[in-house]
Amino acid sequence: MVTTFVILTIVTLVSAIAAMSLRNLVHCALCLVLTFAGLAAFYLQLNAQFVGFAQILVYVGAVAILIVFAMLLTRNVDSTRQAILSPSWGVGIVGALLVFGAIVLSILCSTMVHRPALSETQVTVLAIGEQLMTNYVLPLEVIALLLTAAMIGAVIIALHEPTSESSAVQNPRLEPSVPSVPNPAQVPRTDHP
Amino acid sequence: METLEQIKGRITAIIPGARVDLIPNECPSNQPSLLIDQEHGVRIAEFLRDDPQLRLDYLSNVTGVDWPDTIVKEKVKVMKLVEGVETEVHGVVERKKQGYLEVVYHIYSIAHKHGPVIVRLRTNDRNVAVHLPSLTPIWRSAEFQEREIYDLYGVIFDGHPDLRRILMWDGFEGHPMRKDYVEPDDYEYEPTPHDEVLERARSHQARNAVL
Amino acid sequence: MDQGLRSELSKQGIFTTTLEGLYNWGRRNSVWPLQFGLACCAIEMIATTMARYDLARFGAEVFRPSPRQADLMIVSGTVTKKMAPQVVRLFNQMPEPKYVIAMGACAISGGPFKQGYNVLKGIDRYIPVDVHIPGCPPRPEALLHAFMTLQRKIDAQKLSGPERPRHLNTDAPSEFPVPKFGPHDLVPPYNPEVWQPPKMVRAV
Amino acid sequence: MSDAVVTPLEGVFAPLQFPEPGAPRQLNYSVAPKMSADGSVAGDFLEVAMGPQHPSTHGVFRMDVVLDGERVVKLKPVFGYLHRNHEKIAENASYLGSMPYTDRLDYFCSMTNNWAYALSVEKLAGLQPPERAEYIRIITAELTRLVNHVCLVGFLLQDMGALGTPLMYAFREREKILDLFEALSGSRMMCNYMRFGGCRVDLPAGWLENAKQVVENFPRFLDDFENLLSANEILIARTQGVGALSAALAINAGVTGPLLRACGVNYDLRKVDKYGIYERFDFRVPLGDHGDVYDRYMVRVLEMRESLKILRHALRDIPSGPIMDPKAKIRGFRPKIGEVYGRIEGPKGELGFYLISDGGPNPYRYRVRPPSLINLTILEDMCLGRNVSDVVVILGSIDIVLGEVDR
Amino acid sequence: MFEAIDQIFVALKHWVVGQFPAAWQPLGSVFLSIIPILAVFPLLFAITTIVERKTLGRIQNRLGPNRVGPFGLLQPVADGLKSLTKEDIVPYAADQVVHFLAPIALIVPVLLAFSVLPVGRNMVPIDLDAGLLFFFAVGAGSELAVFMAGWSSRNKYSLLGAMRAIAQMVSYELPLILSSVTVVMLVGSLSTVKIVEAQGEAYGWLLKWHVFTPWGLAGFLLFMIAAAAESNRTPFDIPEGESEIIAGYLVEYSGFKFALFFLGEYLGLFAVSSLAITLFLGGWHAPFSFLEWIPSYLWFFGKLSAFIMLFIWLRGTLPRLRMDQLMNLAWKFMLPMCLINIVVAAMWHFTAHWQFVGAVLCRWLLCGAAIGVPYLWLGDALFGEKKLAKRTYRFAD
Amino acid sequence: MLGAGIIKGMAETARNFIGSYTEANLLVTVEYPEQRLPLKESMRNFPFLVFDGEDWQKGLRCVACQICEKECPPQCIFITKDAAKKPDYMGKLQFQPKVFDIDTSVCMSCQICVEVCPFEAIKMDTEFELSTDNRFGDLLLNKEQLARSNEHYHKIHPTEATEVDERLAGEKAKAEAKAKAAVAAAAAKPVLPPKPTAQ
Amino acid sequence: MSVDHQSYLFLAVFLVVAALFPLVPLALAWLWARSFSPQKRGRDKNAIYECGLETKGDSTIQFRPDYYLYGIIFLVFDVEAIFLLPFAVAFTKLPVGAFIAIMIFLLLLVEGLVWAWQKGVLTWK
Amino acid sequence: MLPLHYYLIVSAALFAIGLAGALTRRNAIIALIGIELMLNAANLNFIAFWRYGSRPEALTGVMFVIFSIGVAAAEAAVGLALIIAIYRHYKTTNLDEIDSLKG
Repeated sequence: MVTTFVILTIVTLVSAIAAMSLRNLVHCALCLVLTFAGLAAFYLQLNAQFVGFAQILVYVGAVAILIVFAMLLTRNVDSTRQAILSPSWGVGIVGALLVFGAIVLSILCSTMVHRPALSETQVTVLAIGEQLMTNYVLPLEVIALLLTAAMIGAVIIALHEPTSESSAVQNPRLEPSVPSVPNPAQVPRTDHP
Repeated sequence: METLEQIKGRITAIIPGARVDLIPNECPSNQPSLLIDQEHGVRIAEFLRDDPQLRLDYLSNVTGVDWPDTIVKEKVKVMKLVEGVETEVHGVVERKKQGYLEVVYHIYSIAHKHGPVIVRLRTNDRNVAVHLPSLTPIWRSAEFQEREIYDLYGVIFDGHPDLRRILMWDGFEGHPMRKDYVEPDDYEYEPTPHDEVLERARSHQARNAVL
Repeated sequence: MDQGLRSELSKQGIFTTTLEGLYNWGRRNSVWPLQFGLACCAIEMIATTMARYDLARFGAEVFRPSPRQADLMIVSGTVTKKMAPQVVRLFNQMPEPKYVIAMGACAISGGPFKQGYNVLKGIDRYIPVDVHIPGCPPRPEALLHAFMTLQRKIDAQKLSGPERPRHLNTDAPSEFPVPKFGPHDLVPPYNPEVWQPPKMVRAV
Repeated sequence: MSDAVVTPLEGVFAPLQFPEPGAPRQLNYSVAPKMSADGSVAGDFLEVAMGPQHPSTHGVFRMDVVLDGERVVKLKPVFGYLHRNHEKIAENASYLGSMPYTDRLDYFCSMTNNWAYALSVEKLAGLQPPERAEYIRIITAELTRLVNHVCLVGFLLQDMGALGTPLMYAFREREKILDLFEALSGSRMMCNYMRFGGCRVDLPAGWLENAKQVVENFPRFLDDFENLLSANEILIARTQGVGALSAALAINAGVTGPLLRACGVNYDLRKVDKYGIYERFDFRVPLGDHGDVYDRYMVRVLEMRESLKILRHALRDIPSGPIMDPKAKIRGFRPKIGEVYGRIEGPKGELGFYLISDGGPNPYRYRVRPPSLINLTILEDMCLGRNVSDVVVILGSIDIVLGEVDR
Repeated sequence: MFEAIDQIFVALKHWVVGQFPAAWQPLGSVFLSIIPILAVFPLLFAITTIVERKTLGRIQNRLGPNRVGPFGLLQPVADGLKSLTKEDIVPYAADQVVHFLAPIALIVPVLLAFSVLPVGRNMVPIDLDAGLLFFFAVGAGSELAVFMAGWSSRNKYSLLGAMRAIAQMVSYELPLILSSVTVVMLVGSLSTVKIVEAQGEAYGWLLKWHVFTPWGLAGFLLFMIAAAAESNRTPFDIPEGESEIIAGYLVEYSGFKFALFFLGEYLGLFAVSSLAITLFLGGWHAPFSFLEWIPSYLWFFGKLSAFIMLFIWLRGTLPRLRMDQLMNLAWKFMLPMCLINIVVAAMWHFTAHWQFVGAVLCRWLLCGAAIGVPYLWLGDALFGEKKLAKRTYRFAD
Repeated sequence: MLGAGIIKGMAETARNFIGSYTEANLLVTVEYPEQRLPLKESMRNFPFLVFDGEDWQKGLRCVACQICEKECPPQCIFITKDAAKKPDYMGKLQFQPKVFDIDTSVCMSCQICVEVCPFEAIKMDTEFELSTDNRFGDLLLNKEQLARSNEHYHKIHPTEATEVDERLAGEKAKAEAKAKAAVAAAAAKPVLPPKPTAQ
Repeated sequence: MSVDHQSYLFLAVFLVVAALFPLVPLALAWLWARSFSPQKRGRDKNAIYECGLETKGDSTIQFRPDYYLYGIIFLVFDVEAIFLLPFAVAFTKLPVGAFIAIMIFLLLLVEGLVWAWQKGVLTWK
Repeated sequence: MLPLHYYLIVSAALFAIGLAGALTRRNAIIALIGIELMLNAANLNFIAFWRYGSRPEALTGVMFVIFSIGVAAAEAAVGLALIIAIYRHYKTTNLDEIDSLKG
């Protein structure tokens, strides 16, 4: 149990650090995938099977893909030359460490840490479904609204408004050298000197 | 279809200053052609295409032809200083006849289903004045064929939208279809060599050895 | 040489022979050609893969479009000087072990077009050819015959020793220099390491 | 296609429209990327070289494509990778010596190439092939057309990713016709069969019966072929509306052959020039209305059916008699000074030979008018704004053979 | 007797596990479940390659490989040996690590997907409560592997192929999930074992396979189309579209890595086919109750072989779709159809209590109309304003 | 309806699949090394030199006139004349080739050498299994490798060979008749020798 | 040990074995290359393949936003599937009201889909 | 069963890593990934607390995480869309540059 936990912790945290510190963006994304997978494993270990697999399905299957798309869409031309960290990186690191310290301190000081685990309950998908459709119907509808709104919003933001230039692409050069002039058979060209 | 004489007459009537010559063809094929001048080339081509009686809307074939400089021997009397005395001597003068590059257009009409009308354009010489008007703006089918003639013969077509080498690579020098083009000598070895090839190969190998 | 060493060597020999047999058998029966046609012979090459001749019987119908997955380059047709660098580069980009069949007169020697200024007089000036098929174009059966010739050649290859083929030899070059375009000709006109014609003495 | 509506054709084509005379060709690159000084493309575009080794460029053809995503914004055909100096070699060879080289121009259609060359030389030298030879020429030429079209359809489907099944069926039938050619000329592809003033050898015994059998069986194969393809939704979706070409542009760009007829222009040299003895045969010229890839495909399929009609007729009527013009001679052939342009309707379009004779044993100028090359002129126009998958299909529908494009 | 033959492998496994010391029994059981997967499905891959080549040959009127070993059956062995000894080229410009990891990243999730597929009665490696979700979750991993392969090669074609692949797999994953939701609705479980068991009841002599219902039939067809697209099979082999982008994301792969991609793709095909069998075709159940004596695993692999043959047949017949058509099909046809199919499945459930005469026919008509009308409508609208049609041609004399 | 055409196409491939087991004309593969298609009588690949009789050196029909060398479009024939002459089939003394090489790596099988040869000495072989890894050794054929007997010619092109034999026999008979007539004429009135026939 | 933990043990072991499964032949291939057939690199050999030409231009190019738009819609529907699956499992045990609730849920999302369809987002350009 | 604080500390570490990344990296996408990590760390907390809570059968933690995943997905979609829109405008994803370019 502990071994599993340690392995998972190492995988998750190391890949998380890598995801935050690697220079190559796509490497970051791939490490992030590993982090997500590690988290999913934690969920499984905590007997939340459905959440674990949902985590993989959504984060690995969709969010990671979206991040990768975004990375390929925004080419960082000079990422190899520039520093990857912002000038105020020291402040950030220190801040993060402070936060980490504070949380750990409070965890260790709290009484909860010694709370024993309860008996292993089977969380079936059926139970989740029943809960979802009874107690959580309102949040469900709200989340649908949120997702729809997010989708529409994101699409509007990301949608490249077709400018006049790119709208002309539809059928560009099919007739370029043959502009429509009246049939020369009917209009004899005698006006030329 | 009208005869070439009629076409020639109409061209010279409509386009002032245009010079059109009739080039006869005696062989059984009987395909005479019109030699048109460079300045009015495009205008004449346009006339041929748009004239309602001709409507030569379809340019089928564009050919480059190389007519190298020829040496015409003529017997002339020349005054020459022979031993201090100027005397009249019968001599043979080799007069150089200026060669030229020629481009031949075979034009048909799809609308009237007649043709061909054969039109020729000639450059002034083979080295410098190798410019001819491009007929690509009139008939797009000339685009690749004129590029090919530029590549293989070295005719520069003014007004061509994209005059680059087409068959040979970009760094290639010379125009290989010209009659005087010397091919790179890579017959160093042949199992069935003819004598002259063998001779050439020997010199080539010697040159390679030096290099 | 003492007895033990000899028996050890013979044991190794048996092992090597089995391995060599297996290796050659595998290579021989799974020759994937590069999907690459040059000229007229390419059509006969395609005809060879088609129903009547069916190159697939030999397990060789897997024409791979990428050189990375191909074993055999069938130089099927005239190699022009403009094309030669590309052919050599494609050959270089194929992983070892790789073989070349020069199909047809043009690929071997320039063939009927050898008098042309833009025609390479044989692809073996730049890359080593394993099997030559004369003919213009060779019949599909001739290509099948050449394929079997190639299989026999693979069968005879040694896994070790001085006679081992190029790809097993560390000292052999990894690739063949790609010729450059010169003003009239390719530079260099041939690769002397590959192209070593015998001196032809004509008794006239 | 049995249910094709046959409508009488009155106006041959829509009124033609021409560019403003004298104006340089309008190259509408408004969609194209800006070029920097060194010729490279500026901006976020992908420059891809498709070819010279590419599965669907039908040989060593290259298209320098600039892509925006997958959409083509610029396409430059690059060829010459098979420039074998055919014209130069022919200018140094005897008239007869060039005949086997014409086989290697368009290596699917050696018979029609032979015929075009022989026809030109015959015009130049005033030779007249005897009637039997004319029949043989028509039979072989139409068989060639079948071979070419059926293979083209196979390759087109190959380009669409059909994994070779249509191509296999096409080659299955091609082999039967090649057997005929081999029995006749001794070689499967490079027939070298026609001679100035006739044909090289007479038909061998039993050839006509074999040919009749092949021709009789061919319609059944075509039916099967069309069952496999013509109604296939994927094929229709991939081809209809793709690479459409207007009649005016097609004529102006010198497009010939099935491509031109797919645009609705009735121009078939077999009808227009009436070369050979095509006048005697009753056949129709199928015409498309949209000029897209599907029309090109269908026009070819329908043309095959018309060719079969000609073949049936010719195989029935072929007379006996000599096969060579008695005036013709094999060695020492020197036509008079002059020039000629002869052309025939090859399977790919107008195949012409332009010859200048200076009275010597070899032509002074020998020029091939390659239909494939000229049909390529409008490749870019058809491909711009479409995606990569369409490019290969459009290229496939043009039906190029690099031996002919580059010569 | 039949029962014993049916359970022979299960009994064997239990017997072997019993031989282990008690502490090692769980692990032994795990390995005894893994080994068959690793043995059977790669072997099936090898057999499939030769069968595919021979079948395609027959479709194309030729023989196919027949010279290596008896009937050419050793052909895959030769191919494998060759791949193993082939040089492995990694371009200098490539991202070496990702390039190396990509084939492994493809194989691992695909293999994992087999853990929830029941191949026979009591023959499932693990029976997860969220088994179906697990299957889709690991399936998502293969998308990333394809992207890794294409991106790391630094090749333009492979990048194009990778983008095509992701777009395609992403688009077809939704129909895949949504078409199986219908089954889940009526079975009431995500467990693959329960889904198979639910199809074991019989109506007379016909079993209650889901494909024998209107929503099941529609769902099955939708699932099959999505499955073909997910596993990059013709007519959806766009990411590798040989004639367009050489070999797509595989362009720069040589040697055994290339073989691994091939293996991964075929294993993916087996996995989705198996899932289709599990969801719609009764899993390891026989179609008729009187045929239940045939061992269940034979039924399963028989169905799988039929699926493989179907895919080969499709591959031998159809040309490839274009990218925009592919996307249109996914988003404008498959996705709405799947959503409608969910409603139809609900209708089927809500009408289950109908008892009157001809109730079955009424249910069929109702559900059939509910799925058929949108099919015709969406299918017609699929090609947008440019209606595709058979054309007529003019002839000039 | 969407999908109908696809089903039609699949029926067609299924028919071919099943047909490849049941119908002979739908499995067209010829398993080459074991099975072979009969070669067409007119098939041509590379030229060979015909000789009459048993001894190839004596019976070689070639008279080294070098017409084929000149006419060969790819110039793959190389001939040098031997100073020594040998009698041809009519007994007339003719030149013979000292070297007669054909480079099959260049030959384009166009058959023009055969067409232009006035002596029926060079004909086309049907052998095509010539692939080799020895480019210079095996592909350049010399006189000895090229020589094939007239029987071989008869075997591969029976109709053509018979015609050729008949023609040659006719010419020989004609020449003999002429010679006989000349002899007779000479015997009758020995004035002028007969003009050499221009052949 | 519970059923689930046995399953997770299986998954963990299988994960390792599945990773080893491709690695073993790759290692074999590497061993073969080491002992017999040396890996030889070359400038051209290890260059990027581009139809036989030297590759030019950048291959890490910016892609069109279309991919991203599809990605967004996919993400949203993927999340929807997460909610749909538990519903589906419980479907037979739920009242009709729950079905109506999920229909509203679906309709909201379908509305987004229809909007995107109308907007032309689903049209591949 | 492991004690609860193990998971909490892992979660805290993950949160800190995400925070550090979000604060220090110049690239907007990486910053977004950092935020994503922080969200996930919170999810881990939810699950852990639920698992060690008094009424695991109430499924509150699971529900929370499921909805949180939905919200995170929406956030990622909009966030990345914003980055793309910004990139299209400023041709950079560098946060500092965007900062200095605005206006």
